[in-house]
Amino acid sequence: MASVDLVYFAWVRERIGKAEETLDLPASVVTAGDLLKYLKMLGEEYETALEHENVIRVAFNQEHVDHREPIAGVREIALFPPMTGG
Amino acid sequence: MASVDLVYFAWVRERIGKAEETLDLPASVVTAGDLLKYLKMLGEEYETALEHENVIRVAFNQEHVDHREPIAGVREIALFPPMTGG
Amino acid sequence: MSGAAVRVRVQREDFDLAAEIRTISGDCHEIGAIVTFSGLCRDEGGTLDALELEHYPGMAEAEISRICNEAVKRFQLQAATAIHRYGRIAPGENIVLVVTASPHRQAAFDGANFIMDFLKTAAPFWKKEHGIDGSAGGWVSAKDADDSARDRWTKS
Amino acid sequence: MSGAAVRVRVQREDFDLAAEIRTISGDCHEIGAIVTFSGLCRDEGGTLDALELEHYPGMAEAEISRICNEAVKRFQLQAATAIHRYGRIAPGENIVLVVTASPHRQAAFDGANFIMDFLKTAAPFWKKEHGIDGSAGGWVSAKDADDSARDRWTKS
Repeated sequence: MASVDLVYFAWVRERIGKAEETLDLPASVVTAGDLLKYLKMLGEEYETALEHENVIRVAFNQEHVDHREPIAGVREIALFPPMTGG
Repeated sequence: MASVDLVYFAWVRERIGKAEETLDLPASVVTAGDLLKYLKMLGEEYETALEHENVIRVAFNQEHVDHREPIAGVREIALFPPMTGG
Repeated sequence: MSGAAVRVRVQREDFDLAAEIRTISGDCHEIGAIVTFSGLCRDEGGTLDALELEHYPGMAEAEISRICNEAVKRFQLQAATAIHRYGRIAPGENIVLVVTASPHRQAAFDGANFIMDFLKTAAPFWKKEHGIDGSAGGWVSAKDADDSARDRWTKS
Repeated sequence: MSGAAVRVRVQREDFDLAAEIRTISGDCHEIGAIVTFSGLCRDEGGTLDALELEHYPGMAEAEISRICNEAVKRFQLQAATAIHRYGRIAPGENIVLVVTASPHRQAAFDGANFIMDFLKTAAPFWKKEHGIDGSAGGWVSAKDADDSARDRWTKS
Protein backbone atom coordinates (compact mmCIF):
# COMPACT_ATOMS: atom_id res chain seq x y z
CA MET A 1 0.00 0.00 0.00
CA ALA A 2 1.41 3.35 -1.11
CA SER A 3 0.37 6.44 0.85
CA VAL A 4 -0.28 9.52 -1.26
CA ASP A 5 -1.57 13.06 -0.67
CA LEU A 6 -4.58 13.93 -2.80
CA VAL A 7 -5.61 17.55 -3.44
CA TYR A 8 -8.80 18.69 -5.16
CA PHE A 9 -9.73 21.99 -6.78
CA ALA A 10 -12.77 23.94 -8.02
CA TRP A 11 -15.90 21.80 -8.57
CA VAL A 12 -13.98 18.57 -7.99
CA ARG A 13 -13.19 19.86 -4.50
CA GLU A 14 -16.77 21.06 -3.95
CA ARG A 15 -18.34 17.79 -5.05
CA ILE A 16 -15.97 15.57 -3.09
CA GLY A 17 -16.51 17.87 -0.12
CA LYS A 18 -12.92 18.25 0.93
CA ALA A 19 -9.80 20.01 -0.34
CA GLU A 20 -7.30 17.28 0.51
CA GLU A 21 -6.81 13.89 2.08
CA THR A 22 -4.15 11.22 2.42
CA LEU A 23 -5.00 7.77 1.11
CA ASP A 24 -3.32 4.39 1.06
CA LEU A 25 -3.71 3.07 -2.45
CA PRO A 26 -3.98 -0.65 -3.14
CA ALA A 27 -1.36 -2.19 -5.43
CA SER A 28 -3.97 -2.55 -8.17
CA VAL A 29 -3.97 1.25 -8.62
CA VAL A 30 -1.09 1.70 -11.06
CA THR A 31 -1.97 4.73 -13.22
CA ALA A 32 -3.80 8.04 -12.80
CA GLY A 33 -6.75 6.49 -14.63
CA ASP A 34 -6.79 3.57 -12.19
CA LEU A 35 -6.90 6.08 -9.33
CA LEU A 36 -10.01 7.79 -10.75
CA LYS A 37 -11.80 4.45 -11.04
CA TYR A 38 -10.74 3.48 -7.51
CA LEU A 39 -11.92 6.79 -5.99
CA LYS A 40 -15.35 6.42 -7.66
CA MET A 41 -15.86 3.27 -5.57
CA LEU A 42 -15.28 5.16 -2.31
CA GLY A 43 -18.67 6.89 -2.26
CA GLU A 44 -21.32 8.84 -4.08
CA GLU A 45 -19.53 12.17 -3.68
CA TYR A 46 -16.49 10.80 -5.55
CA GLU A 47 -18.73 9.24 -8.14
CA THR A 48 -20.42 12.59 -8.80
CA ALA A 49 -17.17 14.54 -8.82
CA LEU A 50 -15.38 12.18 -11.19
CA GLU A 51 -18.38 11.10 -13.30
CA HIS A 52 -16.89 12.38 -16.56
CA GLU A 53 -13.42 10.92 -16.14
CA ASN A 54 -12.14 12.25 -19.43
CA VAL A 55 -12.49 15.91 -18.39
CA ILE A 56 -10.69 15.43 -15.06
CA ARG A 57 -7.14 16.78 -15.17
CA VAL A 58 -4.43 15.13 -13.11
CA ALA A 59 -1.17 16.54 -11.81
CA PHE A 60 1.61 14.51 -10.16
CA ASN A 61 3.91 16.52 -7.90
CA GLN A 62 2.49 19.70 -9.45
CA GLU A 63 3.00 18.74 -13.09
CA HIS A 64 0.26 17.85 -15.59
CA VAL A 65 0.14 14.19 -16.52
CA ASP A 66 -1.81 11.91 -18.81
CA HIS A 67 -4.32 9.46 -17.30
CA ARG A 68 -1.99 6.65 -18.36
CA GLU A 69 0.89 7.96 -16.23
CA PRO A 70 2.08 5.47 -13.55
CA ILE A 71 1.76 6.70 -9.97
CA ALA A 72 4.81 4.91 -8.55
CA GLY A 73 6.89 7.24 -6.39
CA VAL A 74 4.47 10.18 -6.57
CA ARG A 75 4.01 12.17 -3.35
CA GLU A 76 1.16 14.54 -4.29
CA ILE A 77 -1.66 13.95 -6.76
CA ALA A 78 -4.06 16.74 -7.74
CA LEU A 79 -7.42 16.30 -9.45
CA PHE A 80 -9.22 19.26 -10.98
CA PRO A 81 -11.45 20.44 -13.85
CA PRO A 82 -10.11 22.06 -17.04
CA MET A 83 -8.45 25.34 -16.15
CA THR A 84 -10.08 28.72 -16.69
CA GLY A 85 -7.48 31.23 -15.59
CA GLY A 86 -5.96 34.08 -17.53
CA MET B 1 0.08 77.46 -64.41
CA ALA B 2 -1.04 75.88 -61.14
CA SER B 3 0.68 77.03 -57.96
CA VAL B 4 1.40 74.31 -55.43
CA ASP B 5 3.18 74.04 -52.08
CA LEU B 6 5.93 71.43 -52.06
CA VAL B 7 7.30 69.99 -48.81
CA TYR B 8 10.31 67.68 -48.48
CA PHE B 9 11.39 65.36 -45.69
CA ALA B 10 14.44 63.40 -44.49
CA TRP B 11 17.13 62.86 -47.13
CA VAL B 12 14.94 64.29 -49.89
CA ARG B 13 14.87 67.53 -47.91
CA GLU B 14 18.61 67.39 -47.19
CA ARG B 15 19.56 66.73 -50.80
CA ILE B 16 17.27 69.37 -52.28
CA GLY B 17 18.56 71.75 -49.61
CA LYS B 18 15.22 73.16 -48.50
CA ALA B 19 12.20 71.99 -46.53
CA GLU B 20 9.54 73.65 -48.65
CA GLU B 21 8.85 75.88 -51.61
CA THR B 22 5.96 77.08 -53.73
CA LEU B 23 6.15 76.35 -57.45
CA ASP B 24 4.08 77.17 -60.49
CA LEU B 25 3.75 73.96 -62.42
CA PRO B 26 3.44 73.95 -66.22
CA ALA B 27 0.33 72.35 -67.71
CA SER B 28 2.43 69.43 -68.92
CA VAL B 29 2.83 68.27 -65.31
CA VAL B 30 -0.29 66.19 -64.85
CA THR B 31 0.63 63.39 -62.42
CA ALA B 32 2.89 62.92 -59.40
CA GLY B 33 5.29 61.05 -61.66
CA ASP B 34 5.35 63.99 -64.10
CA LEU B 35 6.22 66.27 -61.18
CA LEU B 36 9.25 64.16 -60.22
CA LYS B 37 10.54 64.28 -63.82
CA TYR B 38 9.91 68.05 -63.97
CA LEU B 39 11.73 68.73 -60.70
CA LYS B 40 14.78 66.75 -61.85
CA MET B 41 15.20 69.30 -64.63
CA LEU B 42 15.38 72.20 -62.15
CA GLY B 43 18.94 71.48 -61.01
CA GLU B 44 21.52 69.00 -59.83
CA GLU B 45 20.24 68.99 -56.24
CA TYR B 46 16.80 67.83 -57.41
CA GLU B 47 18.38 65.31 -59.72
CA THR B 48 20.37 63.81 -56.83
CA ALA B 49 17.42 63.83 -54.44
CA LEU B 50 15.01 62.21 -56.86
CA GLU B 51 17.47 59.98 -58.72
CA HIS B 52 15.67 56.76 -57.81
CA GLU B 53 12.15 57.88 -58.64
CA ASN B 54 10.57 54.58 -57.70
CA VAL B 55 11.55 54.86 -54.03
CA ILE B 56 10.23 58.42 -53.64
CA ARG B 57 6.91 58.50 -51.79
CA VAL B 58 4.36 61.17 -52.63
CA ALA B 59 1.54 62.60 -50.52
CA PHE B 60 -1.19 64.94 -51.81
CA ASN B 61 -2.84 67.04 -49.13
CA GLN B 62 -1.29 64.74 -46.50
CA GLU B 63 -2.46 61.46 -47.98
CA HIS B 64 -0.29 58.84 -49.69
CA VAL B 65 -0.79 58.62 -53.45
CA ASP B 66 0.49 56.58 -56.34
CA HIS B 67 2.88 58.19 -58.87
CA ARG B 68 0.07 58.01 -61.44
CA GLU B 69 -2.25 60.18 -59.35
CA PRO B 70 -3.31 63.42 -61.10
CA ILE B 71 -2.28 66.64 -59.34
CA ALA B 72 -5.29 68.76 -60.39
CA GLY B 73 -6.71 70.66 -57.42
CA VAL B 74 -4.00 69.63 -54.97
CA ARG B 75 -2.79 72.32 -52.56
CA GLU B 76 0.16 70.58 -50.87
CA ILE B 77 2.47 67.93 -52.28
CA ALA B 78 5.03 66.15 -50.09
CA LEU B 79 8.00 64.12 -51.33
CA PHE B 80 9.90 61.84 -48.99
CA PRO B 81 11.80 58.55 -48.67
CA PRO B 82 10.20 55.32 -47.43
CA MET B 83 9.13 55.77 -43.84
CA THR B 84 11.09 54.38 -40.89
CA GLY B 85 9.02 55.30 -37.85
CA GLY B 86 7.59 53.07 -35.17
CA MET C 1 18.36 33.68 -24.74
CA SER C 2 20.88 33.21 -21.96
CA GLY C 3 20.42 35.52 -19.02
CA ALA C 4 16.83 36.35 -19.96
CA ALA C 5 14.88 37.25 -16.84
CA VAL C 6 11.69 35.34 -16.09
CA ARG C 7 9.61 36.80 -13.27
CA VAL C 8 6.48 35.02 -12.06
CA ARG C 9 4.15 35.95 -9.21
CA VAL C 10 0.81 34.63 -8.00
CA GLN C 11 -0.77 37.08 -5.61
CA ARG C 12 -4.01 38.38 -4.17
CA GLU C 13 -3.20 42.08 -4.57
CA ASP C 14 -3.24 44.13 -7.77
CA PHE C 15 -0.08 44.71 -9.81
CA ASP C 16 1.64 47.85 -11.10
CA LEU C 17 2.16 47.45 -14.84
CA ALA C 18 4.41 50.51 -15.17
CA ALA C 19 6.66 49.27 -12.37
CA GLU C 20 6.99 45.87 -14.06
CA ILE C 21 8.04 47.54 -17.30
CA ARG C 22 10.58 49.69 -15.47
CA THR C 23 12.02 46.59 -13.83
CA ILE C 24 12.53 44.98 -17.22
CA SER C 25 13.77 47.99 -19.18
CA GLY C 26 15.72 49.62 -16.37
CA ASP C 27 19.26 48.67 -17.22
CA CYS C 28 19.04 47.07 -20.64
CA HIS C 29 19.28 49.41 -23.61
CA GLU C 30 19.14 46.62 -26.16
CA ILE C 31 15.37 46.19 -25.77
CA GLY C 32 13.50 47.41 -28.83
CA ALA C 33 9.99 46.26 -28.03
CA ILE C 34 7.93 45.68 -24.91
CA VAL C 35 4.46 44.15 -25.15
CA THR C 36 2.08 43.95 -22.22
CA PHE C 37 -1.16 42.04 -21.92
CA SER C 38 -3.60 42.87 -19.14
CA GLY C 39 -6.59 40.61 -18.62
CA LEU C 40 -9.49 42.36 -16.86
CA CYS C 41 -12.68 41.19 -15.22
CA ARG C 42 -15.66 42.10 -17.44
CA ASP C 43 -18.97 42.95 -15.81
CA GLU C 44 -20.87 40.75 -18.30
CA GLY C 45 -23.50 43.34 -19.12
CA GLY C 46 -23.86 44.37 -15.50
CA THR C 47 -24.82 40.91 -14.23
CA LEU C 48 -21.51 40.06 -12.54
CA ASP C 49 -20.73 41.13 -8.98
CA ALA C 50 -17.30 39.49 -8.87
CA LEU C 51 -15.15 36.61 -9.99
CA GLU C 52 -13.60 34.32 -7.43
CA LEU C 53 -10.31 32.87 -8.57
CA GLU C 54 -9.10 29.64 -7.05
CA HIS C 55 -5.60 28.36 -7.73
CA TYR C 56 -3.26 25.50 -6.90
CA PRO C 57 -0.53 27.11 -4.79
CA GLY C 58 2.92 26.02 -5.82
CA MET C 59 1.87 24.44 -9.09
CA ALA C 60 0.45 27.76 -10.32
CA GLU C 61 3.84 29.44 -10.01
CA ALA C 62 5.67 26.38 -11.36
CA GLU C 63 3.43 26.02 -14.41
CA ILE C 64 3.54 29.73 -15.30
CA SER C 65 7.33 29.63 -14.96
CA ARG C 66 7.50 26.66 -17.33
CA ILE C 67 5.34 28.54 -19.85
CA CYS C 68 7.42 31.75 -19.59
CA ASN C 69 10.71 29.87 -19.93
CA GLU C 70 9.39 28.08 -23.00
CA ALA C 71 8.37 31.44 -24.52
CA VAL C 72 11.76 32.99 -23.76
CA LYS C 73 13.48 30.09 -25.51
CA ARG C 74 11.12 29.91 -28.45
CA PHE C 75 10.94 33.64 -29.24
CA GLN C 76 14.39 34.64 -27.97
CA LEU C 77 12.90 37.07 -25.47
CA GLN C 78 15.08 39.30 -23.31
CA ALA C 79 12.56 39.11 -20.47
CA ALA C 80 9.16 37.71 -19.58
CA THR C 81 7.04 38.63 -16.57
CA ALA C 82 3.73 37.04 -15.63
CA ILE C 83 1.57 37.93 -12.65
CA HIS C 84 -1.71 36.16 -11.93
CA ARG C 85 -4.08 37.23 -9.19
CA TYR C 86 -6.38 35.01 -7.11
CA GLY C 87 -9.24 35.65 -4.71
CA ARG C 88 -12.22 37.93 -5.27
CA ILE C 89 -11.90 40.23 -8.30
CA ALA C 90 -14.51 42.85 -9.20
CA PRO C 91 -15.46 44.02 -12.73
CA GLY C 92 -12.87 46.43 -14.12
CA GLU C 93 -10.11 44.97 -11.98
CA ASN C 94 -6.99 43.28 -13.29
CA ILE C 95 -6.74 39.49 -13.33
CA VAL C 96 -3.48 38.81 -15.13
CA LEU C 97 -0.46 40.63 -16.53
CA VAL C 98 2.10 39.42 -19.04
CA VAL C 99 5.07 41.52 -20.14
CA THR C 100 7.58 40.48 -22.79
CA ALA C 101 10.70 42.25 -24.07
CA SER C 102 12.65 41.61 -27.24
CA PRO C 103 14.93 43.42 -29.67
CA HIS C 104 12.17 43.08 -32.31
CA ARG C 105 8.45 43.72 -32.21
CA GLN C 106 7.03 40.48 -33.61
CA ALA C 107 8.88 38.31 -31.08
CA ALA C 108 7.54 40.44 -28.22
CA PHE C 109 3.98 40.16 -29.61
CA ASP C 110 4.25 36.42 -30.24
CA GLY C 111 5.84 35.75 -26.86
CA ALA C 112 3.04 37.51 -24.94
CA ASN C 113 0.38 35.85 -27.09
CA PHE C 114 1.94 32.41 -26.55
CA ILE C 115 2.21 32.89 -22.80
CA MET C 116 -1.46 33.94 -22.57
CA ASP C 117 -2.68 30.98 -24.63
CA PHE C 118 -0.89 28.49 -22.39
CA LEU C 119 -1.68 30.37 -19.23
CA LYS C 120 -5.38 30.06 -20.08
CA THR C 121 -5.23 26.34 -20.74
CA ALA C 122 -2.43 25.02 -18.52
CA ALA C 123 -2.03 27.24 -15.45
CA PRO C 124 -4.07 25.79 -12.55
CA PHE C 125 -6.62 28.57 -11.96
CA TRP C 126 -10.40 28.31 -11.89
CA LYS C 127 -12.98 31.08 -12.06
CA LYS C 128 -16.29 31.10 -10.23
CA GLU C 129 -18.88 33.75 -11.02
CA HIS C 130 -20.86 35.60 -8.37
CA GLY C 131 -23.93 37.39 -9.76
CA ILE C 132 -25.19 40.79 -8.59
CA ASP C 133 -28.40 38.99 -7.61
CA GLY C 134 -26.42 37.20 -4.88
CA SER C 135 -26.22 33.94 -6.79
CA ALA C 136 -23.04 31.95 -7.06
CA GLY C 137 -23.37 31.49 -10.81
CA GLY C 138 -21.12 28.52 -10.90
CA TRP C 139 -17.76 27.67 -12.30
CA VAL C 140 -16.75 29.15 -15.64
CA SER C 141 -16.47 26.44 -18.30
CA ALA C 142 -13.28 25.95 -20.24
CA LYS C 143 -13.65 27.05 -23.85
CA ASP C 144 -12.77 24.94 -26.88
CA ALA C 145 -11.62 28.19 -28.48
CA ASP C 146 -8.91 28.45 -25.83
CA ASP C 147 -7.67 24.97 -26.66
CA SER C 148 -7.63 25.85 -30.36
CA ALA C 149 -5.70 29.03 -29.62
CA ARG C 150 -3.13 26.97 -27.71
CA ASP C 151 -2.91 24.26 -30.35
CA ARG C 152 -1.99 26.68 -33.16
CA TRP C 153 1.49 26.97 -31.57
CA THR C 154 2.15 23.28 -32.14
CA LYS C 155 1.03 23.11 -35.76
CA SER C 156 3.62 22.39 -38.50
CA MET D 1 -17.38 49.25 -32.98
CA SER D 2 -19.51 52.35 -32.56
CA GLY D 3 -18.30 54.76 -29.92
CA ALA D 4 -14.83 53.23 -29.85
CA ALA D 5 -12.31 55.82 -28.75
CA VAL D 6 -9.31 56.52 -30.98
CA ARG D 7 -6.65 58.70 -29.40
CA VAL D 8 -3.63 59.84 -31.41
CA ARG D 9 -0.79 62.12 -30.38
CA VAL D 10 2.49 63.13 -31.98
CA GLN D 11 4.72 64.78 -29.43
CA ARG D 12 8.29 65.52 -28.43
CA GLU D 13 7.91 64.56 -24.75
CA ASP D 14 7.72 61.05 -23.31
CA PHE D 15 4.38 59.36 -22.60
CA ASP D 16 2.90 57.72 -19.51
CA LEU D 17 1.77 54.23 -20.45
CA ALA D 18 -0.09 53.62 -17.18
CA ALA D 19 -2.04 56.87 -17.57
CA GLU D 20 -3.05 55.91 -21.11
CA ILE D 21 -4.36 52.56 -19.88
CA ARG D 22 -6.29 54.28 -17.07
CA THR D 23 -7.86 56.65 -19.60
CA ILE D 24 -9.08 53.71 -21.65
CA SER D 25 -10.21 51.41 -18.86
CA GLY D 26 -11.48 54.06 -16.47
CA ASP D 27 -15.20 53.88 -17.02
CA CYS D 28 -15.71 50.83 -19.19
CA HIS D 29 -16.10 47.52 -17.36
CA GLU D 30 -16.72 45.56 -20.54
CA ILE D 31 -13.03 45.53 -21.49
CA GLY D 32 -11.51 42.08 -21.09
CA ALA D 33 -8.08 42.63 -22.62
CA ILE D 34 -5.66 45.50 -22.97
CA VAL D 35 -2.49 45.12 -25.03
CA THR D 36 0.26 47.70 -25.10
CA PHE D 37 3.24 47.93 -27.41
CA SER D 38 6.16 50.17 -26.52
CA GLY D 39 8.89 50.72 -29.09
CA LEU D 40 12.20 51.73 -27.54
CA CYS D 41 15.43 53.14 -28.89
CA ARG D 42 18.12 50.43 -28.83
CA ASP D 43 21.73 51.42 -28.24
CA GLU D 44 22.94 49.18 -31.10
CA GLY D 45 25.71 47.55 -29.12
CA GLY D 46 26.74 50.83 -27.54
CA THR D 47 27.45 52.60 -30.85
CA LEU D 48 24.37 54.83 -30.88
CA ASP D 49 24.28 58.19 -29.13
CA ALA D 50 20.73 59.05 -30.18
CA LEU D 51 18.08 58.78 -32.84
CA GLU D 52 16.66 61.90 -34.40
CA LEU D 53 13.08 61.48 -35.50
CA GLU D 54 11.71 63.73 -38.21
CA HIS D 55 8.02 63.75 -39.01
CA TYR D 56 5.48 65.40 -41.30
CA PRO D 57 3.33 67.51 -38.97
CA GLY D 58 -0.36 67.15 -39.69
CA MET D 59 -0.02 64.12 -41.93
CA ALA D 60 1.61 62.12 -39.13
CA GLU D 61 -1.45 62.54 -36.91
CA ALA D 62 -3.84 62.04 -39.84
CA GLU D 63 -2.16 58.86 -41.05
CA ILE D 64 -1.94 57.30 -37.58
CA SER D 65 -5.61 58.13 -37.03
CA ARG D 66 -6.51 56.40 -40.29
CA ILE D 67 -4.55 53.32 -39.21
CA CYS D 68 -6.13 53.22 -35.74
CA ASN D 69 -9.65 53.67 -37.11
CA GLU D 70 -9.05 50.85 -39.57
CA ALA D 71 -7.85 48.62 -36.72
CA VAL D 72 -10.87 49.50 -34.56
CA LYS D 73 -13.20 48.55 -37.41
CA ARG D 74 -11.36 45.43 -38.45
CA PHE D 75 -10.83 43.94 -34.97
CA GLN D 76 -13.89 45.43 -33.24
CA LEU D 77 -11.72 47.21 -30.69
CA GLN D 78 -13.24 49.17 -27.83
CA ALA D 79 -10.36 51.65 -27.92
CA ALA D 80 -7.07 52.35 -29.66
CA THR D 81 -4.41 54.83 -28.58
CA ALA D 82 -1.23 55.62 -30.48
CA ILE D 83 1.46 58.08 -29.43
CA HIS D 84 4.56 58.69 -31.54
CA ARG D 85 7.44 60.86 -30.39
CA TYR D 86 9.71 63.00 -32.56
CA GLY D 87 12.98 64.85 -31.98
CA ARG D 88 16.09 63.49 -30.31
CA ILE D 89 15.62 60.15 -28.53
CA ALA D 90 18.38 58.44 -26.54
CA PRO D 91 18.90 54.67 -26.14
CA GLY D 92 16.48 53.18 -23.63
CA GLU D 93 13.91 55.93 -24.26
CA ASN D 94 10.43 55.35 -25.65
CA ILE D 95 9.70 56.05 -29.31
CA VAL D 96 6.14 54.86 -29.78
CA LEU D 97 3.20 53.54 -27.78
CA VAL D 98 0.16 51.63 -28.98
CA VAL D 99 -2.65 50.57 -26.66
CA THR D 100 -5.66 48.50 -27.73
CA ALA D 101 -8.68 47.33 -25.75
CA SER D 102 -11.17 44.61 -26.60
CA PRO D 103 -13.54 42.19 -24.89
CA HIS D 104 -11.29 39.33 -26.09
CA ARG D 105 -7.56 38.84 -26.03
CA GLN D 106 -6.80 37.90 -29.63
CA ALA D 107 -8.47 41.01 -31.03
CA ALA D 108 -6.45 43.21 -28.70
CA PHE D 109 -3.21 41.46 -29.74
CA ASP D 110 -4.06 41.58 -33.45
CA GLY D 111 -5.17 45.21 -33.29
CA ALA D 112 -1.93 46.39 -31.70
CA ASN D 113 0.14 44.25 -34.08
CA PHE D 114 -1.74 45.63 -37.10
CA ILE D 115 -1.37 49.23 -35.96
CA MET D 116 2.39 48.78 -35.46
CA ASP D 117 2.90 47.19 -38.88
CA PHE D 118 1.17 50.05 -40.65
CA LEU D 119 2.67 52.68 -38.41
CA LYS D 120 6.13 51.41 -39.44
CA THR D 121 5.40 51.51 -43.15
CA ALA D 122 2.84 54.30 -43.62
CA ALA D 123 3.20 56.91 -40.88
CA PRO D 124 5.45 59.74 -42.10
CA PHE D 125 8.39 59.46 -39.69
CA TRP D 126 12.07 59.08 -40.52
CA LYS D 127 14.93 58.07 -38.23
CA LYS D 128 18.46 59.42 -38.43
CA GLU D 129 21.21 57.83 -36.36
CA HIS D 130 23.80 59.80 -34.41
CA GLY D 131 26.82 57.71 -33.37
CA ILE D 132 28.66 58.04 -30.07
CA ASP D 133 31.74 58.93 -32.14
CA GLY D 134 29.98 62.15 -33.11
CA SER D 135 29.08 60.94 -36.58
CA ALA D 136 25.68 61.47 -38.09
CA GLY D 137 25.36 57.87 -39.20
CA GLY D 138 22.77 58.66 -41.77
CA TRP D 139 19.14 57.86 -42.33
CA VAL D 140 17.84 54.47 -41.30
CA SER D 141 16.80 52.44 -44.35
CA ALA D 142 13.31 51.04 -44.67
CA LYS D 143 13.25 47.27 -44.26
CA ASP D 144 11.68 44.81 -46.69
CA ALA D 145 10.71 42.79 -43.61
CA ASP D 146 8.48 45.66 -42.50
CA ASP D 147 6.69 45.67 -45.84
CA SER D 148 6.21 41.91 -45.59
CA ALA D 149 4.83 42.28 -42.07
CA ARG D 150 2.35 44.85 -43.35
CA ASP D 151 1.36 42.81 -46.39
CA ARG D 152 0.33 39.77 -44.36
CA TRP D 153 -2.79 41.73 -43.28
CA THR D 154 -4.01 42.00 -46.86
CA LYS D 155 -3.66 38.35 -47.72
CA SER D 156 -7.10 36.82 -48.14
